[in-house]
Amino acid sequence: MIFKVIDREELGRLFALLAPLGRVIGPVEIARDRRGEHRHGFAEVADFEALCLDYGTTALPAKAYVLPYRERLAAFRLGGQDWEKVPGPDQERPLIFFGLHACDINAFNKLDKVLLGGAYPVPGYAARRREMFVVGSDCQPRPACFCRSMGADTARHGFDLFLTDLGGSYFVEILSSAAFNLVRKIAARDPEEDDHRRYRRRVAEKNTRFTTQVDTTDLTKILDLEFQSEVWQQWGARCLSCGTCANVCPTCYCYTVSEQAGLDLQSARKIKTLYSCNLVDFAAVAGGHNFRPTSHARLKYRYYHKHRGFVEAYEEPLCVGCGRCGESCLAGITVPEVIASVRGGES
Amino acid sequence: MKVDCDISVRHLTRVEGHGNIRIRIEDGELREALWEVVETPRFFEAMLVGKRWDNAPWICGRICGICSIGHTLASIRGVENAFGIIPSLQTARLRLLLKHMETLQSHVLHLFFLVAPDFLGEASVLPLIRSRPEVVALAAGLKGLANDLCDEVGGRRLHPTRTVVGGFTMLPDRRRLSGFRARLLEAAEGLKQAAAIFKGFRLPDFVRETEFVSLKGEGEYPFIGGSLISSDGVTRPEPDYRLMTNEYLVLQSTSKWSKLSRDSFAVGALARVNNNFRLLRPEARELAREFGLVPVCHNPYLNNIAQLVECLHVTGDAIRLLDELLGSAWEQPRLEVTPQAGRGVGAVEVPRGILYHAYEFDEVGRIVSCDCVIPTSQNHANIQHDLTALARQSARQGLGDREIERLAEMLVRAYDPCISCSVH
Amino acid sequence: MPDSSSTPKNYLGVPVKRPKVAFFELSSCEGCQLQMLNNESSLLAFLDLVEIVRFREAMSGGGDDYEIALVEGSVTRSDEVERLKIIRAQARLLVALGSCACFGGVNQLKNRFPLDWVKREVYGEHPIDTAPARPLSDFVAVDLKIYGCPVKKEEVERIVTDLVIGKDIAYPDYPVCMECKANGNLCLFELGEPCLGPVTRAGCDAWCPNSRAGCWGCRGPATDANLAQMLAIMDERGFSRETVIDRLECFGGFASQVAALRAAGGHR
Amino acid sequence: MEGRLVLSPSEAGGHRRRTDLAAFEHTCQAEITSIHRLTEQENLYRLQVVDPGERERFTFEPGQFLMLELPGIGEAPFSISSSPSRKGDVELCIRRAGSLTNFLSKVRRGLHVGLRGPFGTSFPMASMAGQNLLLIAGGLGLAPLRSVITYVQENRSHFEEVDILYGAKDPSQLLFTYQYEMWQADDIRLHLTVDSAAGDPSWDGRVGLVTGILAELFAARRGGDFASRTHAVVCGPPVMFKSVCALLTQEEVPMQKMFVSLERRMHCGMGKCCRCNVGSTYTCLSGPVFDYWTVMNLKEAI
Ligand SMILES: Cc1cc2nc3c(=O)[nH]c(=O)nc-3n(C[C@H](O)[C@H](O)[C@H](O)COP(=O)(O)OP(=O)(O)OC[C@H]3O[C@@H](n4cnc5c(N)ncnc54)[C@H](O)[C@@H]3O)c2cc1C
Ligand code: SF4
Ligand code: SF4
Ligand code: SF4
Repeated sequence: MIFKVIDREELGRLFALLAPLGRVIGPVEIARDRRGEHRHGFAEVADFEALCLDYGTTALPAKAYVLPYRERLAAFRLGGQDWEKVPGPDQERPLIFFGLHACDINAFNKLDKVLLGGAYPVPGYAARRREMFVVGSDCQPRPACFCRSMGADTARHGFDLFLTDLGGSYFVEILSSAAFNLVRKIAARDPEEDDHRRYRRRVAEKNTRFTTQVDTTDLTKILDLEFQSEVWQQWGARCLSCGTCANVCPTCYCYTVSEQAGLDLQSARKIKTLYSCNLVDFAAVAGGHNFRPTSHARLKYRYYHKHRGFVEAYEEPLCVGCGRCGESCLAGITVPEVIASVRGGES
Repeated sequence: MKVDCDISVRHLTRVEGHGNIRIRIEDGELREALWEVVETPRFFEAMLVGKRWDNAPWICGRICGICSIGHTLASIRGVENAFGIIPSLQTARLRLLLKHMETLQSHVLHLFFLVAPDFLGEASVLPLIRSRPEVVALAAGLKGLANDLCDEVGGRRLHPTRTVVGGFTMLPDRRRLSGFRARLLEAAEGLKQAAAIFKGFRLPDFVRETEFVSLKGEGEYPFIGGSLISSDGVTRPEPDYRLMTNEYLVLQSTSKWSKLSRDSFAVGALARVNNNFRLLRPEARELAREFGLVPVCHNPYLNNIAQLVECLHVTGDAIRLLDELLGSAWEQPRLEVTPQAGRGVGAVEVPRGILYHAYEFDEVGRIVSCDCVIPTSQNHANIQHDLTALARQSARQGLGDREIERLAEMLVRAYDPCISCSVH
Repeated sequence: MPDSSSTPKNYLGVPVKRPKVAFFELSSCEGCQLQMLNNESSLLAFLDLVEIVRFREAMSGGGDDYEIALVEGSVTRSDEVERLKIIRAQARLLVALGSCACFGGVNQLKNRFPLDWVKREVYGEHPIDTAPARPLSDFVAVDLKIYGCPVKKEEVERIVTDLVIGKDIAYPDYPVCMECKANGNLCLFELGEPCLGPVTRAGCDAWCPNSRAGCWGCRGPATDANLAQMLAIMDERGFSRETVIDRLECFGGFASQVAALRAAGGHR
Repeated sequence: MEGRLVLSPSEAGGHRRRTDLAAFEHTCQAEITSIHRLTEQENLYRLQVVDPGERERFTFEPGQFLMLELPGIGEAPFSISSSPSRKGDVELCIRRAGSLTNFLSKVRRGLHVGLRGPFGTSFPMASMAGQNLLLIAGGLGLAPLRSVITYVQENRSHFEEVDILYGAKDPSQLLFTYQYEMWQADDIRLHLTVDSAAGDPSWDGRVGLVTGILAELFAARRGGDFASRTHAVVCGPPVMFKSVCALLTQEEVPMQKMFVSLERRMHCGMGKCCRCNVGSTYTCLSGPVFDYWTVMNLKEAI
């Protein structure tokens, strides 16, 4: 890896160089919440000044840009018993993420394993993912963050550039040749001993600030053991089955496919919509049988998929510990509390 | 000349709500001319009692499916007046813009979908889709623009979602808003074509002197709030609306009736144009003159023309508002609301005429009583008197059943009655 | 211009009949019907899909040979019951259009009070005929419900298209929150506003939350809605039981839940 | 930068979404050549892949399924019910159950449908060679099993004793009645049973559960190495395969030699939509055919 140091002012120039090359997506302020706190979200930004790099975790993840909530997979032209299928729209302009935190970068890395791997890579996702430029930025943990427990507090790959704020200047990690060429066009210098020290201090300091931990030791086995545990029922009683957790989760990717005939009866569409395993009919089949008819069975499944099945398949959980689901859950169901309760008194 | 005639129209079509016309002429003598309102009442005034203030605009908007925006705005104004809230200039502009687009939408719907078929000898707009596609396309274009802009400002074209006491829950997107400018200019052109089409229609020749009631314009053609005026010279402040409406009950109608200086009065586009002619935009005034519509005009069929004139007015004024809104930076969308005990009245000119919402609140902002006076209910008595005069005139002229029925239906339709609102 | 004679009479080779459709309205604001005319962009295609034989608000005359009756409004008077029964006898498919028809809509708010008081409050001693506002299904069999106050035109079009081609009709089982999040909204509770999104059936595309306005539940409860938790959330965030009841009872979809709440809490 | 952004470390290379989507969403068109009514609820659809090249390349194994799509109506998984040797001429036995299947009951022959697949695991026919076969089906379970049966017919000499045990709700629900004689002609024993024959006085066969037949069958052959030299294929509703497998286990048929086909909701068939997950196993990738040992170890499978 190549390291550089740039002055704060150079960031605007970096932005200006990137902006013409695609759609720049970055954190912006979207509202003041009821506690008066500034809330952020990802949005397309035309102007560097609109960016708000010093931001807490966004309420909604960046995934919608890469894995849209609704997407047309195909359109059909019909003519009697015959028809023609036209695959969905072509790719838009490349995506440039400016200011992604480590958890969100890691979330894409995890999604890659399912959506790019196996016999059937998902084309929309793959195309967007490959034509993408990521500028990462470091962050300060918030109370809900437990990315460290999930091993997602630092990004090792999945970005082109990663910025660490040294106060007045940025420590820059460069991971791609595209990024290297870009940094050459702005004023950057090689880091000195003092920069290294400041960088280490910044990272060490961050690590002391995590207040929420999740004990993942032997979690796959414990989940198996506690499959019948009644704590699931207690959480299930609170669950609204509203799908919010999946929608705010940067790593959830389940979906539903539906078809719709056009009003003219000569066309039709096939639509993919992101779904959530907590929704009532997620596992319902024709004829009325539902494999997970209760909210607790569905909620439990979500944990089994993320913290057991995915770990068995890919050696890591399908969770980056961003805390979004817990913060967004109106019923106050959080991953750390659920896992602690499943572990029982032991944690 | 001996003419017998027995007309009974049950559930008049191409109007909102349920009303019946009955005309009986024997030996050339008018025996009966009756405008009956049989709509079922929904009792909005009762259902709101005990509800908190924020329910009022949300529920009262549901009085009417055509002018839900007008009802919502009148209700909001009633609440704001009770709580002593004065909306910001930005809110006032946005509300007027929204109001204008409802006016355009509703007038176009009435003129093209409900009225035009009469003149083109069709039962509805459906055959026109094939026979006069350009007319239908023109109307759809105008209505589409108005509805789209309502969506942008009010959140929804029917039963708006963003309009609340104190302002708006959310402001329109500036980029999209500016995109409407070109469409509005185009609409102004479209309205000239519409005028050309209407010039080809022969409006029935019928005049009956009456009184016209509307808001009184102060420097601007009035739509939201202000004092009340009649063409017979009565003026009153907004809170004294009851002295203007004098509602009473009659057996032939589930809607209340109104009167002022005479047996009946009229509200609506014609009343507004008659009372505030000077304040119309010049191009709208010009259009009125081209149709021979100059104050005080007493031909009720010309209400259709007054609507056309207003379409042109609101389109031009919407461009002005758009420019003013885009010319200044967004301020916060809504003001804090602190409920207090008291009474408040909101008077708003909706497409069919002046509308009043009045509420009384207790200290925590719960509704103690509520009163809504709907334009169509103020028009019912006038419709009845017009109908009688028209039937008598027709009897004298010896017109046939079909012709009398047609004229009578067109007369009621000219008022663009919104019967379910009037009963609410 | 669509020409109905050239309209395809099949879908994937399965013969399709252009059904005769009639609109009717009982006690209502007629807004749901108007939504159909508010469809400027797709109106013509819609008119080509079905044959409208009765639409009093938009056309004179009209046949009685309709197959599909779209009935808007709630029942609030005995003559409406009679009309409804006649419609039921004729229609192959009776569709309740909008919240008034499905649940009683805002009209049922008057059912909170004794009928005599209601009449007196509005009409004084003047005689007036009215009954408690009720949904269509209290009087006749309803084949299909289209929820919403107002109905969502896209949904009506989808349902009518599916009816025409003979496809089963499906609604979302999940709550409004699902669509709200898909639209990228920040939750209204975060902004300090109440919202019934977590218990209300989706399908409106989170119309109100998209405007930063909380949901009032016009589409009725989602499948297996967790109302107990909804109440806990409202309590926890400081919204009074009155606020919650105001919203839950506004359109009548949560009538049984509200009745239980009132019984438990002594609210009027 | 030369205008193109490439996320390291993935290699540069043209990756246009549309062309790839065409592959992902590749639907091969097949024509419904005939529709045969089996019962009130089920039809047998004979489909022929339209493109001759594709038809030839189309291969599958018994137990695998297809995603069948009708534009604007829906897409759903169906087991292939015909012989693998017939390649792109496939038969699907489809029950009316919902949106797509109801519509399918109204279509006419000549219609083009979309097919994706074949997907999923299959019954390991080759490794069953030289053994006895117990083919046990309940209700619609006979549909996937029929593919196995045709395979056995075509390769009869590869297997020892073959028994089909088939149960239906009542006589009118029995599928593929017209083929029973041919199966028996190929030295396959057929044991039929129905839950109830109340509505059909002419029924002179068995009434009762398939487990009853199974128990008798084992009782007759007890003592030898029958159980250990037997493979079982069980297709049917969960309650049925659960009790059947329990009985087979009791009779000491090894769990790895019992195969079941699981049915779950599916929207992609490619391990992406997660709708078919059992615990955290994708039924569409690791299934639908599982050996019973695996099923026993799947949380929430039965
Ligand atoms: C591996 C496998 C093999 C199958 N083989 C057969 C067969 O040979 N014959 C047969 O009649 N049926 C079979 N089924 C069941 C068949 O898929 C469902 O009956 C069918 O999906 C119902 O679709 P629908 O649109 O008619 O019903 P709806 O209830 O309207 O379903 C809507 C959508 O839900 C999904 N869905 C609903 N039920 C099921 C289900 N049981 N399994 C998977 N997805 C479902 C589909 O995506 C479907 O398009 C099989 C299912 C699986 C998983
Ligand atoms: S499960 Fe929750 S904490 Fe984990 S990645 Fe998803 S949203 Fe974040
Ligand atoms: S705003 Fe309402 S609908 Fe949206 S997430 Fe929050 S509670 Fe759910
Ligand atoms: S958000 Fe709620 S109140 Fe608004 S339209 Fe949807 S269901 Fe109705």
